[in-house]
Amino acid sequence: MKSKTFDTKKFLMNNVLYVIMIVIIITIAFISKGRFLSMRVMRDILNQSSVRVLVALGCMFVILSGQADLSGGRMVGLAAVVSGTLAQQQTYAIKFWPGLPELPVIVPVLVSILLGVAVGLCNGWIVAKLRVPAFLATLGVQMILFGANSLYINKAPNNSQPLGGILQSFKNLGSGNVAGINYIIIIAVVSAVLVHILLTKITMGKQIYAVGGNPEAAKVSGINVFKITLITYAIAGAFYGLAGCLECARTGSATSNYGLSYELDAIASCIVGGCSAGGGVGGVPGVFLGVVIFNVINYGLTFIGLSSYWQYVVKGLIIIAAIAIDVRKYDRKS
Amino acid sequence: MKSKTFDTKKFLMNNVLYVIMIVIIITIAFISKGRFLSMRVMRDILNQSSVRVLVALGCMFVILSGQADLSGGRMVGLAAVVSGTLAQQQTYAIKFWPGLPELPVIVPVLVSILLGVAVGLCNGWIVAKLRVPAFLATLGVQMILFGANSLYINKAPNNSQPLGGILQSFKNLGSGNVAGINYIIIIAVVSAVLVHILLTKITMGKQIYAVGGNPEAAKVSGINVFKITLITYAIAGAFYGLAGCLECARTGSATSNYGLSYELDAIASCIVGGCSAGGGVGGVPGVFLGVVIFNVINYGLTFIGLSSYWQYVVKGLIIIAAIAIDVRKYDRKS
Amino acid sequence: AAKPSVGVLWYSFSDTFIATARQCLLNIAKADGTFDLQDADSMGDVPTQTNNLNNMLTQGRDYIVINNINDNDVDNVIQSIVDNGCKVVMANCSAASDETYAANEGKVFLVTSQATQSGTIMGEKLAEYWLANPDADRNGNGKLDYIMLLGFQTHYDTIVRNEYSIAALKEAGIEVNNIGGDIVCDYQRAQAQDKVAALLANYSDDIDAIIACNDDMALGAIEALKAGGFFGDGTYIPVCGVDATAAGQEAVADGTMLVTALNNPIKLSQGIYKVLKLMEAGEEVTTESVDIEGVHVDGAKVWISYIGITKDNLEEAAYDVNTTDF
Amino acid sequence: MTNSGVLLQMTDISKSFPGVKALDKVSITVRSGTVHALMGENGAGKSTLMKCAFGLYHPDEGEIKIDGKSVTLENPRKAMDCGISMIHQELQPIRTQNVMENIWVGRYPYKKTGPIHWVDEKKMYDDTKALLDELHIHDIDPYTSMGELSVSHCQLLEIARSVSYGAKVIIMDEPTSSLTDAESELLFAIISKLTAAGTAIIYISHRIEEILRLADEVTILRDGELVGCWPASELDGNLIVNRMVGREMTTRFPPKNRKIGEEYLQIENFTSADPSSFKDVNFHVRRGEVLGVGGLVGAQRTELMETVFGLRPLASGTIKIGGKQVEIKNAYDAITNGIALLTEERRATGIFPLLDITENTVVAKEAKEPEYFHMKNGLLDSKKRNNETQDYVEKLSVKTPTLKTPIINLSGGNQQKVLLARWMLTSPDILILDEPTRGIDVGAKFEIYTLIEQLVEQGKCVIMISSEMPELLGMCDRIMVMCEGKLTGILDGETATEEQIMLLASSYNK
Ligand SMILES: Nc1ncnc2c1ncn2[C@@H]1O[C@H](COP(=O)(O)OP(=O)(O)OP(=O)(O)O)[C@@H](O)[C@H]1O
Ligand SMILES: Nc1ncnc2c1ncn2[C@@H]1O[C@H](COP(=O)(O)OP(=O)(O)OP(=O)(O)O)[C@@H](O)[C@H]1O
Ligand SMILES: [Mg+2]
Ligand SMILES: [Mg+2]
Repeated sequence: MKSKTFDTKKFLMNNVLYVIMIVIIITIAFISKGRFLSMRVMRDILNQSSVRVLVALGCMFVILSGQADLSGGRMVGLAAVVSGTLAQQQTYAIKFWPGLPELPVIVPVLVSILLGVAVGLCNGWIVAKLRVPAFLATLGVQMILFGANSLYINKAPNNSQPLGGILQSFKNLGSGNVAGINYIIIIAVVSAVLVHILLTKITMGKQIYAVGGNPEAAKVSGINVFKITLITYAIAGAFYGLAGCLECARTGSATSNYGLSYELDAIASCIVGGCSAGGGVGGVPGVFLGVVIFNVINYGLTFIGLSSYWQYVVKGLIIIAAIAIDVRKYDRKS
Repeated sequence: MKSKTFDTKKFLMNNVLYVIMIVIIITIAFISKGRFLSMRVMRDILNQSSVRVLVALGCMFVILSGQADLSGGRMVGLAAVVSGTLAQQQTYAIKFWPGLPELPVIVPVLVSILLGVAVGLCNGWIVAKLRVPAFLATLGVQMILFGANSLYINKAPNNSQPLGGILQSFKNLGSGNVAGINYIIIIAVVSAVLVHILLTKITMGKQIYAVGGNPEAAKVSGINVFKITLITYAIAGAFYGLAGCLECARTGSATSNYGLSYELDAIASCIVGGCSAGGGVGGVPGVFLGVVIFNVINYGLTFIGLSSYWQYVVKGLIIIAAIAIDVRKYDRKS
Repeated sequence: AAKPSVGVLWYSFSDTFIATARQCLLNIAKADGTFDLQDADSMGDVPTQTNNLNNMLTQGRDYIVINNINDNDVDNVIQSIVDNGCKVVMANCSAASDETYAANEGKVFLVTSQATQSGTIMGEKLAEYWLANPDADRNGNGKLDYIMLLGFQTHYDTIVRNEYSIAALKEAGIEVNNIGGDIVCDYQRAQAQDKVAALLANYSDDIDAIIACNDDMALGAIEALKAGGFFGDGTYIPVCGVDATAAGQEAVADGTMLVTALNNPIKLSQGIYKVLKLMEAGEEVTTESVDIEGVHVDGAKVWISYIGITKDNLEEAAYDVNTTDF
Repeated sequence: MTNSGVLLQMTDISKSFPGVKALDKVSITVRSGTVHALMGENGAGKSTLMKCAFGLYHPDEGEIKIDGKSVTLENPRKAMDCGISMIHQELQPIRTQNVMENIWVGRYPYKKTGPIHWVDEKKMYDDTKALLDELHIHDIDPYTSMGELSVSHCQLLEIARSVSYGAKVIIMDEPTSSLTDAESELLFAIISKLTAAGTAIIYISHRIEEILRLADEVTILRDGELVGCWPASELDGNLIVNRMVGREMTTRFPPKNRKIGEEYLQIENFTSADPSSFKDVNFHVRRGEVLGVGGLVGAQRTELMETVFGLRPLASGTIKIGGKQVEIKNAYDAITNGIALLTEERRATGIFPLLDITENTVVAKEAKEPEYFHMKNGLLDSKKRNNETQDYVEKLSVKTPTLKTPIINLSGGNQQKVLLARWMLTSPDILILDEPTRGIDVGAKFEIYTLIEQLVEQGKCVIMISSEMPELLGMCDRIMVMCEGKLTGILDGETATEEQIMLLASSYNK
């Protein structure tokens, strides 16, 4: 019986945010005289959410384990640039690696992910082994990544130009679709489902929650907190890498500025989606919803032609209001 | 005897960061063949640290009370623009408020501070009353501030132009000096001393630590946690406002982009300076040192002509290394 | 019937030049009333531009004005817009390939200044100054020792201003020497001020010139120079900027800025609007039909000239943002 | 004594913290099938020694042997692998997870497909159910979120968890300090079952009756040094106490000299805003009186007192102090009306972990009377703050290296004393104590009782929630007993018996 009460509560909680999202959608639909309610808009929004979902999923691991990660955005940028340089046409005038043959699409994808994992392991190691507070550690790594990316893209003959001449096969990854559903939407949804399974059905997932919920208790229960920290950062890195690679594929270009402040959006989406900044609380459905809400707002406000300056104001107000309403439901329950 | 051991530890702790800073300075001095060790460099660094010290002091209040504040940078930007529009010459071609007489310097300063306090109270109210997690609340406010600032500076006849025609009297505030010491350095140092007194010698300061240390226990002990939260955000806002106004005076201009990501630098300085991200730990000397270290690095690396891209990498590495060494000193003792 | 609708994608509202052009275009469109015009901010970010473009296309706009920053995927970007049934004005950006214009005749136009000119103007004026003032070589090493203040690393304008200013100096037979490497100041005044202060403390006697990729950074450099004791007693270091903002013009007037390259935002807006009108009316776009001073049309490309603003031609820098003429 | 059946042997263990030598060449030998009591005053080093045995601390010197083999315990995992489990004195559960996840944390039952370990929720549920049934803990659902449980339930589950490892040696660091008598009995039954099966228990407690009842051997520490190890049969309560404190201690309670005055605090028709909590409670306390509050877990004693103190919302009811009705909406109102509340959950609502002893002591006084510690210029008078803190540190014999030590570095009992000092400093008229002697050693208990005695002699009121019957009977003038949110009776302290209290405490149970 108790377990039932709990689920209702959880269900209600998710509901509040859904209700808010529906209200936003209806409002925008109303202003746009209904044009907002189309399949195409929905697809656009999911499309634009895809990369952000991946970044947020990665970020969520770190948040669940009770840490912070500011390196996400710059990692996306680095992965975008690196994968871009590995996916250029032979014929492109200022090909980054002139000698390189045309590689199969999987190569830049894998390289991005592995790069992300490597950077994630560094993050985890600095936090867990060197015991640098996560905020500073990942801020430092953020700077290093940006610097490295800037130096990399500055290499002759490219000289800091945005990358061009991206292979069509690689771009297809970002813009192609099967049965009308874009690959990147599929990738994001499949990732979300896998992460959901990992977190709820696999022992490691539970350990992540335990470490985030109370690291001391986790430690005395024999959980290897160091290992879990490494793993969460590594998984996060993998997602950032994948996201960066897809961002390049989607836009057909990359610059060192890609991914700028994606990490803040990701953290915000996680918290909107019910993650506790202190760790141990949260899950995939909430985070997914959080990302989509942000993208609905972004897309919707542009859709109705609200000027960018006003968008900031309205977006800020919506976020605050939504969460202020969202936290209210705890009241009724206790 | 026992109390002595403890103080040594504390002393040592501060020392580690000082030692690191001195090592950095010596390295830079060595590379620059000694030219780095001049009064002029010291003055420059303090000068450039001044505004950042103010932002970090404000931010510290919020961190000590166990919350977070991402609105700092954009508040600096808003205050810079608002104070700039109140301090333009009568004769300036596109004067923002054409009808406005030339105001005494104190007016833009006070308006900035009051504006900061008002925004801070909003922050505090959203966090403490609406119970929106501080990260989201202040992120929302950050967006609103930026939007508001963009709308404001876009007003005709200015139309988003960087503000110009700033009164010399106002600019003097930023670049003038007395006995060779710039006003802004004096303002920063006096502020730091006042804050130090407030935190260590005033009941309210102690209560801020208590709230940050354990808000539940603070509540039970009769502390008005709501009030303390409001006050910390308000003080933070006041400092951001002052900082923004001085940033305008110092540079003789302002755009809506002023203050961009100052809040991250401020948080980083606080944590480098020994504040715990969880609240309740930290103090003025550490934070001051933290800001100066950041500025020594920034200034020093430019001084020796290191390219910006490499600067990011080196800065990231220095921060991580410094803190990794800094946390070590706890080991020897326990 | 509903008005034809125009979606405008600007690279960044935080950019002074763009903000001005944007406001002017809004003013003109409002006063004229032919189009239903709305704009969006790419925030200097290709993914954001991509998102906003999709958004506009989904809304079913008739015209897209795009201040494109996805430089190396231009042809695809433009083609995808045309394929969605829109006509395109590329605004203030690098050109697409000739094939793209040829394949979409009458549907795709480019209205832009030649960004490279801004670099060239700075370089030429600096060269002029250098050759006219033998003591401009402050350390007497026979080289022009310069500091280059960059905006955003991969921003097209930054890249070409950096490249072409130096190219113009070399063209004039001047040997150059860079001090401080790539100094990225994100187009911001405070950053430029702090970084130049640091460089001055070390290289005070070596620096011969400062080239900044916009006026804000140039003005920051000037503040730092003033604090470092320059300008007051006749010590002078030439500082070059771009944009001719109001504050920039003041600095040119009081002699602290050598030159600022003006890309007139009003002419850009007027040019864009004129092309839109001509397309809507089904008329041909020619130098004559566009009819804006200093603007010439070359096929699908409408070129606006940069002008170098110095003390001598300050009056040419004046423009009225609130104009509704086109 | 022979070496037969020795499971755990710690020899010459030393361990220092900044400013403290917590252990100085301490040895202990634990045999299979026995209960080995570890005793000592607060701060004697009991928890530290056990943390060394569990791999949480690494001794500076000394040797640990398990089953005769010398081992290095790098971390708790290693200790567990060596067959040691532990109930931690100050550990908080993972509040964000449910009961069964808390019990099986770090070793969730799983099914394997290749390298993937699928959590076996069903097995986890069944195992939890079986474990709780075996231990006769019937009223906890494995799916309940840990955050919703009371302290005592958490403690029961902590016991269940430690048992579930099937360890050879189970360390129990004050397992009963937050249990009521009935629950303690549960634990004792579990212990005899375990010892019968050959498990060794190391048992730390400040409750002498428990020790005498359970222990086979007793090791006593004082100030980080070993006093000695004796078979329990050779000891009695007084001997233990004397060896612990190093001096004679004959009585457990100070002499009473009470002059009970008029009714001072009157609580009328108190009903909680939370429908599942207390309803329609009426009671009063007179000047110079100690009112005890007894009951089982879930009796809502804590909730009632926290409501009186303004921490929880009230649906209806009035408070009168000295005949005048007062409104108490928050702790500040309560404090300024002369009420003080020592809360039950020391970690959650008591200490400021990283702040020092002085700050922890003066905080409530400063909230009540901000000017109290001011110098003439309005700044804080550090000297006065330190002096007054020092007074209490001495009065309550708080064991701390300095006043600047963060309170988290103090032993549990000493933290409690600091909290008591915090409230004494506010010079309250009504002092509400929720399990005040929890985790406090006999010597210190006596000191606390003496303080209570002094307070009531000055005509103050004291309300004491306690789950220790002897304490209720020994200290209180009247004992009010609650059961499931209702006041079921008020007994006279002189004549009441444990049976009477138990009867009232369970009178609403089916
Ligand atoms: N992490 C720590 N840092 C510093 N000092 C510590 C730490 N842990 C314990 N101490 C000190 O070591 C001494 C022994 O503490 P310990 O917790 O072992 O006492 P205890 O016998 O368990 O007391 P109690 O009965 O109050 O639980 C105390 O003086 C305490 O202040
Ligand atoms: N059966 C229960 N289920 C859930 N929560 C409970 C239960 N019993 C108590 N609690 C919670 O535990 C805390 C203390 O509650 P309560 O006042 O009922 O206990 P108590 O009788 O004072 O017990 P103790 O003797 O441990 O102080 C409260 O926060 C209450 O909500
Ligand atoms: Mg030279
Ligand atoms: Mg202990």
